[in-house]
Amino acid sequence: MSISTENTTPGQASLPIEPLPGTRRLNTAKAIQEAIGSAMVQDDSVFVMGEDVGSYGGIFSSTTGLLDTFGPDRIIDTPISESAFIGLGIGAAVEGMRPIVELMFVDFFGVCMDQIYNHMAKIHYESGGNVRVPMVLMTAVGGGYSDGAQHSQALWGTFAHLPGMKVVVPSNPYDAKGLMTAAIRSDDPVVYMFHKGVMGLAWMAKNKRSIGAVPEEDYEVPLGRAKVVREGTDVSIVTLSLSVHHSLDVAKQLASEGIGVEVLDLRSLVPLDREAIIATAAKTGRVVVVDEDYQSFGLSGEIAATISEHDPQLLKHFSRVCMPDTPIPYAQELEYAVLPTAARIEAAIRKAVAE
Amino acid sequence: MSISTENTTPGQASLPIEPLPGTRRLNTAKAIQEAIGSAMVQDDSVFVMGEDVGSYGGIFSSTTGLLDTFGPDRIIDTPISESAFIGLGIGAAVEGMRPIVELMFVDFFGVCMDQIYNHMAKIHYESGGNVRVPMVLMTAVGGGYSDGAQHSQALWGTFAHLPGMKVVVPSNPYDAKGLMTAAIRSDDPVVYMFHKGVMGLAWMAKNKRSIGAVPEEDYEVPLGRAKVVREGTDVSIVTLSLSVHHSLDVAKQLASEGIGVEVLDLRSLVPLDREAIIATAAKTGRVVVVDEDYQSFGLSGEIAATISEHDPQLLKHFSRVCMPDTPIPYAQELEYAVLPTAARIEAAIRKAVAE
Amino acid sequence: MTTEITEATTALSTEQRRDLLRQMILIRTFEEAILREYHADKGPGFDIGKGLIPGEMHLAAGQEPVAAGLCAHLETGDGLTATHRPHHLAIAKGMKLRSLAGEIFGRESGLGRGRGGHMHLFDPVTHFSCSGIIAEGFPPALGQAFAFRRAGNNNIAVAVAGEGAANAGAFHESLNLAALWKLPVIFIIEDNDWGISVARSASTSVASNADRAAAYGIPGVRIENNDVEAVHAAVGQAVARARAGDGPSLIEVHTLRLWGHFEGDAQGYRLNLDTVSEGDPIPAYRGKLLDAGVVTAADIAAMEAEASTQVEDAIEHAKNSPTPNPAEALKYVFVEGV
Amino acid sequence: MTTEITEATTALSTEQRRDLLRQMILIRTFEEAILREYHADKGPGFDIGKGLIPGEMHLAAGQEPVAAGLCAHLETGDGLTATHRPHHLAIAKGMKLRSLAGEIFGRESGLGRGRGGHMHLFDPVTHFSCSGIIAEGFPPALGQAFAFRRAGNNNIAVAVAGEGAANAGAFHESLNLAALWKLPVIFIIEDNDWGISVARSASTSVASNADRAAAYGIPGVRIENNDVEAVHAAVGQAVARARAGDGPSLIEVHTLRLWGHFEGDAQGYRLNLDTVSEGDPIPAYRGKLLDAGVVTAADIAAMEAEASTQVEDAIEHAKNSPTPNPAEALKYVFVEGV
Ligand SMILES: Cc1ncc(C[n+]2csc(CCOP(=O)(O)OP(=O)(O)O)c2C)c(N)n1
Ligand SMILES: Cc1ncc(C[n+]2csc(CCOP(=O)(O)OP(=O)(O)O)c2C)c(N)n1
Ligand SMILES: [Mg+2]
Ligand SMILES: [Mg+2]
Repeated sequence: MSISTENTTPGQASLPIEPLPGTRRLNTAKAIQEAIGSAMVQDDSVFVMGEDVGSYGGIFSSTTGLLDTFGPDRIIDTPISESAFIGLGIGAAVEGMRPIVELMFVDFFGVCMDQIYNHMAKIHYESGGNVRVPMVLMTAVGGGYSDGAQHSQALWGTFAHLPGMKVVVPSNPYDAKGLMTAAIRSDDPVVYMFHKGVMGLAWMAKNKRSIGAVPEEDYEVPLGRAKVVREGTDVSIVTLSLSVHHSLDVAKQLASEGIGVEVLDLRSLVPLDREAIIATAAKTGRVVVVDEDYQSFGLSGEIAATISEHDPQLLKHFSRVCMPDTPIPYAQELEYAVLPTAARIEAAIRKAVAE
Repeated sequence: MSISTENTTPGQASLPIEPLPGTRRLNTAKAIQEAIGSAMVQDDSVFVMGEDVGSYGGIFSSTTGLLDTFGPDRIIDTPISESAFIGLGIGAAVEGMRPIVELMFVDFFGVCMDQIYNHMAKIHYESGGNVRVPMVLMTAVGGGYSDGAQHSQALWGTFAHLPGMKVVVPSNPYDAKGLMTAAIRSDDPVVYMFHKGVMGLAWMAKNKRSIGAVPEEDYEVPLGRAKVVREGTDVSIVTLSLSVHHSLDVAKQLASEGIGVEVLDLRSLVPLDREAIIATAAKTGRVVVVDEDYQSFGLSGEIAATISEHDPQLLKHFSRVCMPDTPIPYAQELEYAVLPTAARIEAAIRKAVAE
Repeated sequence: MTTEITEATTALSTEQRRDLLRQMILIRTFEEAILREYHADKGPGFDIGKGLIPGEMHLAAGQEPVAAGLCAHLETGDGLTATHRPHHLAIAKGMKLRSLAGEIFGRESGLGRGRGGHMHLFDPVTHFSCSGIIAEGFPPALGQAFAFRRAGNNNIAVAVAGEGAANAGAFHESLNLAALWKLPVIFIIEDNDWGISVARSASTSVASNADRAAAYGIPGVRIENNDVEAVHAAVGQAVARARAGDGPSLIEVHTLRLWGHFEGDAQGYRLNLDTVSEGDPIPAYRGKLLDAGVVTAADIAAMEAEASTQVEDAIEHAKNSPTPNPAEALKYVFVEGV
Repeated sequence: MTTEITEATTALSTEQRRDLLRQMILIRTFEEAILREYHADKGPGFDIGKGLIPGEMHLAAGQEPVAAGLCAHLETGDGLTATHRPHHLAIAKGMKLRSLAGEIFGRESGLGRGRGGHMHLFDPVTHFSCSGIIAEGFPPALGQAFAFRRAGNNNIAVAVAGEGAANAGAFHESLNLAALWKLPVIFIIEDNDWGISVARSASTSVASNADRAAAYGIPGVRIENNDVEAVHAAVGQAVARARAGDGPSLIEVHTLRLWGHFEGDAQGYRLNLDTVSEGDPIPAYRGKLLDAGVVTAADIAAMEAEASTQVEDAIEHAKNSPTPNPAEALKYVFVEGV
């Protein structure tokens, strides 16, 4: 079995080169703030709206400091009226602005989903291409800190299933900035989902990669390009968001045993980088999907279908380490039994290579 | 290649025996009405609530005649306040009633999804099993009559992805009655999705199987059991709802060419009858999923994952005939280009057996 | 609060009154033509998916006073969001009849190239849009108003919906937010007594939605009589208020759904079906203007002829336009390809 | 309409007043104990996911008058739905402290066997429930009221939420439906001036949510002073109305969020942070009853001691209860196994 080092090789040759070690390091929250701030300086039509995005700076620090720089006309606190203010964003986008609207937790989508999927996502198509909705809907996802069934969900599969919106999910500061810049500049509606656990918040357990090198200048990470964040030849983990880090931890650990684990960070669900998925599947022949979203009828299935459509005989192993189909429990013992933890990932990989 | 006749062999031995030909025939709408009416006679705690379920009888005739029998205290028209009246159903169910609440079109879920997936579906779990929500949420799905992007969706993948609710999708009158009876009697919340095109409505193109034999007495079709509605050994179609009929039509036609098509009607998404899926996949080695819901991140992927997990080498062919990831177009020429029509199914099968 | 907007105070000019009538006649002519075309090929029996115009069809006959009285105050740059029943408002706002008819017929020449259909009209020229989801056209109107104010132009946005929509959550959220931020927006409720088969009294806890304005500290007024001049007067005050930066207003018009909820609706739930047409606002206004000597019978005949010419041209144009290419069904999902 | 409910008219008995104080003290004692336990093991620094009580924690210190004044009128069979900030209401409604504490500590002995947590309390005994989604506890309360009326018992349902919730769509839909169907339900808004960091004035277009009652044709009243007796009086009238079949009422109480929105909230947005505790309603009411000779200092000490005993027993019991078995994480998804 071959072993590779934790690397930064882009999945696609055309990806921007990451900064060299030694450059400035930011946490993911700051990287997002920086992308938004820079876009706002360059483009008057960009504004931010949502609950507690102003003086509070965003419950998960996505907008910290922006109020001071841009004032309350452009960094706007809202009432708890998600349908109204997300719809307001849509109308403003239709009239040429570039709103960034925060839905505080993705778990709240049920009170405003109509604006999102029947309007934000469909107007461009229904208008026969005549009307654009260049809007970013930014939202926090994920669990692991006992926030219970209504505040811990990933739900990216739900958004990705409904057509007309792009869906991006950064796992680290570099991608977070580049994807946000690309999202703001995109003429399509983009749902930007950041995991609380990758933000590098002072008040939440941090993984070591929630702080990383981030160039000061603007750059885009293109929407729809996955990235091989670690190469390996024995088994592929296809994953995204916080789970990338658990996967890398496991990969590193198993390397010492001679198990070569390739880790693909999807970064976008829509567009989905199917070529990158097929490439890693073809390379290792064994795929483990690690997904904090609910297991059934979601991302993990789409990975299987993508590979099966391409070549139903390609794989020797396919398995999933996902949130099982259960409301997310509160008690830590229970929540960590259902989260895609390093332990579950490791067990799956051992099984994959044993088969 | 072996050919079989269009049959009624149950997928599972324990399924109720279907009535013999010659017995009473109803359309699907009447079968649903009958199941509801019978439950209401037997159980005082059952009531129906929704927009236009009273004197109008349900926009798609799911409740025709019930107002006359049960009066306005039990067949209740509501304002256009889906969050309020679905939530009302939840509260009533928590207090021991058995509400049947109609969401007129599934496409409207975005205005009330929070009640559905954060409350109806989660209360039992969050309560540690102490509180039950025995409620049926009944809703119309599907397109094919130029109702545009906001009134033509299937969306069962969206509901099935979110844990805590059962999701059933009948394709014919017999199943419609039996599944409704089982849904009403279930102590779990059940989302009951009927395709407008299988109701047998006077004002909409009918497929010939929208009228069929239905026993007068009560019976249950168990939630979570798929059914082989046609046997074949060359290729399996895994499908549900209206697409079952297009699939059967194609299967019948191709039989004359010696192509044996097995058709599996899933009937439930949650629980999903994974054994039946694996059984048909193992039998033919070729699977075509036909799904009117959006292709990506939905049912078709879950079928692939189910098979791949079981045995990644089982299949020689896997493909999908789904609604592509687009808002559903209005113009008939466009809508029929994206619907899973018989022509698309046929082409997929020919390709499957050619490989 | 609810009396702050008072009924017609300023007299309308002869030309304005003739314009109101002309607008109403044009709308009715269009709706009648669509009615004719829609039913022309639905048989035998009635199959909703059949014919040159398949799908649901919600026509606004009887509600012309709202559209005409409202849009007389609007500029091309003003925004307007409507509902599943949008034609009267689209026409009064100035949408090209050919674009509208083309979309209804699902043609490539349609406003949305046949992708949208009659409930999903998005016109960047007239800043018109609509939604088939009840009350969900309200929030985007706030966004238009927000963008207009930010741009520093004097435009306003108007959101129109039926009385059924006034019980939906988005109504409440939108009115609060608009009032809070003093957005230049006007909310108009078309009370036609019915939400499909559900009577107003079975859906709404108060007799007048204008009373709901108090919940947001904004002016509210109800026009009881489906009279275009009363609508014109009330909207005039609300428009002035909005353009002056004084914030939103709520106006309810008690109007009339002359036909079924959608075509094919037998209206079994409607008791006084035989006498509905007695309330038709067009003969009433025509008579009023005739009596007042504002128009002659010949003027009216000319208006009708002109309307007919325009409408039939649009319908002909639509019918002669190419249907969309099925191979392009996935075009326009995204601006940037996936 | 908004004056239909008037302030305290009937005098409270000595025992009633003592009960109100006792209830408030019990609640505060509980919240202080949770505060202590919550922060006991979050360090070094503050890590929300750490400790015996991980997760968000919204405490209701300062809002005891609402819970005590309201629940004094409620029977065990009455329904009550609350929010993310539910402890005061759960306790006043009669939830067993051991069940509540057990759930907060995520133990198998908890109300929801540790599955729910502090925002998701469902008690079939006291007909109490809550939701972490703003305003979404309102609709289920209608269903409780509906079921009670159908059952022919005299029970009512109460829905409580913060002033932030009064701008959410579900508030509006619920009030309209309850008013329309004259359901035996009471809506209570706890106006603590803040929705996290957003001041009431930045969220709400009217000064009093009681004014919104007019939009539904129901009585509305605002209690300005966080006084438990005023709450008691207003709720008493609303309860009588609901039990008599006269339909819903809306009551807003101007109360006080003594601590942060959730624990860990530095409240940098709150200017008068130093003086917040001056508004504490418990010393105020204690003083009032002392002055009036209703209680002695010894009575109060006894109440505090009793509260402490109960609360510490509950906390001890929780801590000594087994944690849930990870192997049973998927139990209770469905009643009937999948
Ligand atoms: C959220 C939502 N719920 C239900 C419907 C179905 N529906 C379409 S029109 C209608 C009645 C609307 O009544 P009203 O608002 O009074 O408008 P009108 O049809 O009278 O013009 C209903 C219930 C919908 N489109 N959207
Ligand atoms: C629909 C929804 N939006 C946003 C939130 C996030 N959130 C939780 S509490 C809160 C503030 C609530 O304010 P208020 O209703 O006044 O209650 P309070 O916290 O003051 O008791 C917000 C915005 C949520 N839980 N649900
Ligand atoms: Mg109406
Ligand atoms: Mg508050």
